[in-house]
Amino acid sequence: MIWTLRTLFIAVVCLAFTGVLAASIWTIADKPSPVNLPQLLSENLDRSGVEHPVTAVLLNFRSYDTLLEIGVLVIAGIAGISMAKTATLEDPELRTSDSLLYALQRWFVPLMLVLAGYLLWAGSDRPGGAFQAGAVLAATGVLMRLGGIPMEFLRPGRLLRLGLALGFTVFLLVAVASAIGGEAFLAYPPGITKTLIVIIESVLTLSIAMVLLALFVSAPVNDAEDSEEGSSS
Amino acid sequence: MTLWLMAGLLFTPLAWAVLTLLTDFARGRLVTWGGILVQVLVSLGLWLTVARDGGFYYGLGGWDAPLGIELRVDGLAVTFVLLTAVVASACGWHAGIYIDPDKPWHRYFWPLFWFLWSGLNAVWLGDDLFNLYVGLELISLSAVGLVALGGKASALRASLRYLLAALLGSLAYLLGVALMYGQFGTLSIAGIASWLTEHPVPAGSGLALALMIAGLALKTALFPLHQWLPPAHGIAKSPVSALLSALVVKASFYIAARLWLELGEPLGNLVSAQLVGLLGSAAVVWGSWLACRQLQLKQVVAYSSVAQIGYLFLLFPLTYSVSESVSLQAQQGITLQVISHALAKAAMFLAAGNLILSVGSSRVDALAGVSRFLPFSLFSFGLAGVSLMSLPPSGGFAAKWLLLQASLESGQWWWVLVLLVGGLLSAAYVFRIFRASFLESPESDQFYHPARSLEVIPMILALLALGLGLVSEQVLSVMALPFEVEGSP
Amino acid sequence: MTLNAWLPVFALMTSLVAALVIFALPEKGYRLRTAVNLGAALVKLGLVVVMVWGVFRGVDYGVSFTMVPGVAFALKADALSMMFATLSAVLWLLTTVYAVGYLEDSPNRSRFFGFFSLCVASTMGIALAGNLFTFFLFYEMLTLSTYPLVVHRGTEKALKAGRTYLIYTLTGGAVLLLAIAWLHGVEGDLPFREGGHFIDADADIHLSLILIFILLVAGLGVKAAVFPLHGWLPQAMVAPAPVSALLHAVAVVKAGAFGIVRVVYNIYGIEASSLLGVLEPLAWLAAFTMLYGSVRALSQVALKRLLAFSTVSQVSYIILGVCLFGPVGAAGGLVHLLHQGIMKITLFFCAGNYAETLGIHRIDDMDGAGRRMPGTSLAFTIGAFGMIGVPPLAGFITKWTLGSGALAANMDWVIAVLVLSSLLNAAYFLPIVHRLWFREPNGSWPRERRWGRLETNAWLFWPPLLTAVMTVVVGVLASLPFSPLSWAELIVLREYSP
Amino acid sequence: MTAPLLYALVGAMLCGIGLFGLLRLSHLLRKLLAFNIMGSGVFLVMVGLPQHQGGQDPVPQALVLTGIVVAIAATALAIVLIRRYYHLSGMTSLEGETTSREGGPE
Amino acid sequence: MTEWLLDGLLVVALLVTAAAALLSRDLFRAVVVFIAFGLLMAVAWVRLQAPDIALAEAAIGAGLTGVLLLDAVSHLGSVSPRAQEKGGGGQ
Repeated sequence: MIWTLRTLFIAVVCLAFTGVLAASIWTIADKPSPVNLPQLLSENLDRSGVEHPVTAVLLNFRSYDTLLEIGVLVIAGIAGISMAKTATLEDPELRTSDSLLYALQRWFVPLMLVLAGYLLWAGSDRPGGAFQAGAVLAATGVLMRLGGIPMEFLRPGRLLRLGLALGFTVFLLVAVASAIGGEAFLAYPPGITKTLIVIIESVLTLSIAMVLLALFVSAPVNDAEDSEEGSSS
Repeated sequence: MTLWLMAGLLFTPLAWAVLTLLTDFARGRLVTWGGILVQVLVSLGLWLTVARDGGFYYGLGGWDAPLGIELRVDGLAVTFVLLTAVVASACGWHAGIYIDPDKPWHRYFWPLFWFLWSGLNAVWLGDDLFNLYVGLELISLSAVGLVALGGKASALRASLRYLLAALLGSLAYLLGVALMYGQFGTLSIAGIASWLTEHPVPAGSGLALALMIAGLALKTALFPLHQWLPPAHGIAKSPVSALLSALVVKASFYIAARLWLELGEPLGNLVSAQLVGLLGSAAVVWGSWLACRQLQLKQVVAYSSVAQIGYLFLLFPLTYSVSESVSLQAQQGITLQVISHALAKAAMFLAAGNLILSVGSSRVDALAGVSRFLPFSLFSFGLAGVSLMSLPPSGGFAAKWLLLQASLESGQWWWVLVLLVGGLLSAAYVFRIFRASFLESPESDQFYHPARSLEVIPMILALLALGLGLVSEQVLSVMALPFEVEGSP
Repeated sequence: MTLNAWLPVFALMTSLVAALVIFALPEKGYRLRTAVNLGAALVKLGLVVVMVWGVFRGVDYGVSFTMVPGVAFALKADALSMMFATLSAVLWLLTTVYAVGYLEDSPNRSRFFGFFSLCVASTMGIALAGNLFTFFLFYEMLTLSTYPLVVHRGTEKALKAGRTYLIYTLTGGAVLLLAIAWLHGVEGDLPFREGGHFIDADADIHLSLILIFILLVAGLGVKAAVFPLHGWLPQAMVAPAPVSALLHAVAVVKAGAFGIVRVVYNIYGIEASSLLGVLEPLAWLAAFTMLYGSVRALSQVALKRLLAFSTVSQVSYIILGVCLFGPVGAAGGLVHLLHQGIMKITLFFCAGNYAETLGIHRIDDMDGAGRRMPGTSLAFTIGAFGMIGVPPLAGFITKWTLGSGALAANMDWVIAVLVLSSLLNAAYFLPIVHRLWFREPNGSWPRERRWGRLETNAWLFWPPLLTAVMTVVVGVLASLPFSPLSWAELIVLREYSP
Repeated sequence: MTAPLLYALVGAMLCGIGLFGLLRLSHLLRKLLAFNIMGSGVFLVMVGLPQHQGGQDPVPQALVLTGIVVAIAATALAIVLIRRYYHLSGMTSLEGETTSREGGPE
Repeated sequence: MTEWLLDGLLVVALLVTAAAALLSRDLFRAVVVFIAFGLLMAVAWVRLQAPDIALAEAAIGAGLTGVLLLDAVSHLGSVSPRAQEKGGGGQ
């Protein structure tokens, strides 16, 4: 009896919450917002060195958000590796000798790599960018992993950790380089903004793919255990 | 010069996070101590420049609000940056010695430590709603990572409970940000505040602020939403729980306080302000009551955090529709309370860690006779306790004095009762620990003496917490500085 | 900052620095620790004497800096503070000598002496406080530094006594903080000023002033062991003898009484408080405590608990003196601050000697102790007679001045209370003196120890004799310029005509 | 009643459903699903509301992109912790046998 | 007119898949329905003229989150070694 009562109570609470939220959205939607940000954005778009507005916002106007967000991603990667069991990648149970998957792989992997490259390049003037390209690259890695192709660089070691932090480091170095040059942190020198952004995007793609793939590969958990503080270790 | 300091402040923790990721724990420790030195110097330099010529806005990437992200570097923010530098360096120093270097997964301790520090700096200085969200996420995930690092099942359970609470809180905050952006079109707090001063308050905007403050209250473990804090802070390793209790919990409160101070007047109402104050008082009483009943030493200190957080939320009723002087007094009181609690709580957790290390068990009644064997750590535990009980001459006392004045002047005398009863209750659980350790028990004599420097760190923090009471005038003088440039919309 | 401004700070710092040094000393550093202790005590005594001489000549010592926005941390040496400072400096020196002998072989003495000098630092701070805020600061530090001393032995009983002590003092502290905050809210930061502030207080805040006064007296009354709030004092007797001697007979208890004196004289002002009509009930409360303390002392079996209840009643003499409107009565109350300190510390020293040398704790196994320990028993007798008020000892001077003050303020019932209380004192002290000298020792002493030639350890022998001699000297030479009585009259003179 | 406002309202409903799932379900993976659904709801509100008045607004779109990446980072961390918690204690929900009663011994 | 129909259908589909993902009894089915929800969300983003988010949602939201969840479900399905030692535990 208590069980259903509790569910009912939670349901009522959530319903009320949704109702209030919808009502508030409804009232907010009536009045126009005072600051017209998109119009302000289009004026400054040409100074951002990139044509596509979303990439401009992501990598130039609000680049600090992206920097911290990549940091968040690296933290998830670190946590994943720290609990990883895979000493070696030669896990037999992952190796599939299924010929259909093998054939599929031979077709799909190059296609997905091209798609990732396109997405990365298109980022500057059409929808696309580092995150989407990174995700597609990671998907390719997952496919290859399922196919049993050993990927040496995913073994928890210095190389993997370097790979995880590569994108983040390059972004950070570019950010601080301009600060040393006297402008604000994360400001791009006027002339070469576009090239810098492309470099950052490509390195970011690699790192994002590496992090997402490491999370998938390191999934099986190790038995390591640290004695709780104070208990007689 | 300030540009260099700002760049250094933002760059160093992230750079050191990457550097320590590439090395193991032992070498990482050396790298970290170098980084700590740089970070403390930069924070001090920034504090001095702001003390000299007032706060300023710092547009990141050269763009100003509302398009780009602006950092608001005023007296309050810089004081908290300096506080973080002090407490984090103490915890880092203590962790370097306390944590066993040859366990393989401890190699990931330092990167998480530095990411946590950069997240804290991002939150203290942030003035952009979404940027604060990303900063909060950075802090929460690294804190959960630190709690779960190498822990047993109970540590995992605590970190999961912490993660779920933190994520729910962040989502509620993000929903509030979405509504705010939908309504005001800008993400800069200063922009929204200046717009609200000229225009009538639009309907339907109260919910956004309420959602944000509710989300942040969940992340600060205010009374009804506090279940996740004691297991997480109690089970983590001592330097980690010191960091969590002293700084991480304050970050989300800092954002809620800043939101309330800027947008509370137009968007908030009296009932919600008094309700939050009431929840804070309930937290003080409930946290202290539970702290007296815990059997584990670190659980007592963790529940004491729940209680002390209750005081912080007295800021809401004391700054809503009150005179300018009362509001300033309340703000100063809460700032002192945050600083003295951060220092005292960090000292207490580190000292508790030393006591547990030497007694060999984390139970309170196992502390018998430790006053004879390890007086130094117990003395720093006591000094920190003095500040927690807000007895003179500690910083806690100065904070309580200002809050007493503010509540008397604003006629809300019931907060006076909360403050006084809270002080007595905190005395109850601090002296409970003393009672246990002063008890002479003949049979317990096999103690293990922790390293000398492990004991010095909590003493330094406790003395800072005590000394804060004497220099609170200078510390607070930085806060009330005029603003150099008017906040852009 | 002239030297004058820094003298009070130096006086305060001597024992603070001594405390920190002693904490750092290893347990075995016996000789060094005693040297630091005695050195600090002598330095402090020297500083206090210089300041007494300066205050007598009218120099004002004072330093203040804003600690919390809106409130200043102020130290000020005036006549009243010098009286309490001299008392605590002199008696601290003697008690240190006594404690070194008393704690011959007990464990963790570094911790004991560290907190011991912290206590004296806070007592000195209370004496030199320039405003209520600083007074409260040291008042709470006194609580914190006395707790470890009360629970020093670490036994279950000591910890229980410590708990009661804390409950009383911390609650009192909270009430006092409320009163000070409220007063600060109403009137702003009030330094201690001769003649007080509220002579011309307008009518509408009269009610809040009376309420604040009640809260202040309640907060301070806990430490002054006034009737309903005295429960902690008898239980705190479980502490080692030097602790109960210096702290519970002199420092802690006097801090409360001194606080009430400060509030009545330097915050409210004597005229304003009598105008507000708060002095009358306070006098009744003090009188009742005097009688209650003596009656409870009658039925006590343990020697130290008897002395504790006698302290409860004696402190109320001071409060009664303060409530007598008129210079003579006030002088009587103030001088008792010193007299009671000297007499009570003698009695506690002797009690400690009996316990340490012969293992006596109960009154009825004190028979014939006079023959075994003549020196200590002589000191005990002088102290007891002083308490009863036998001329020419110190106690008599106080009671005589109080009586004449009561006559001047035509509060005749006070004389009756004084006489009755003296009779009660005689009722519980004389049987003890009788047992000491005129009874045969029944069998062997519970736990006898020998220290060669002297009846007890040299460190333990001389202090009580010294204080006994002081009791006599103070009583006989009461009219000399620097005697406690004339100093009290100097204070009252400055008080009544600021 | 333009399309973006409709999606904003759907977002609000998704938040309600997500909240219900988060509070009601005890299995940790299901809580994670509920968290992701609620996240999508919030993102819908974030983009739908501003685009109701003006046309396409790239700023909230960039924010949502960042939000999605943060969401997957949090989800990945949660999954790693859940697997390790299951691996160590064999339990898949926090209400396991050692429920930490309020104040009771751990 | 047809646009309204498409949006309406999409909205209903979104709500149904969300509810189904949470309330279905079997965990594996819940994750599969959740992946479908992710794809529908991608379509919703296209309707909101946000192609970047549509791509990201499809690749990251449905793709990688789905893969991680599926892997976790298969892992949680098998009885964990720790549970075997205790003799109890597991699904």
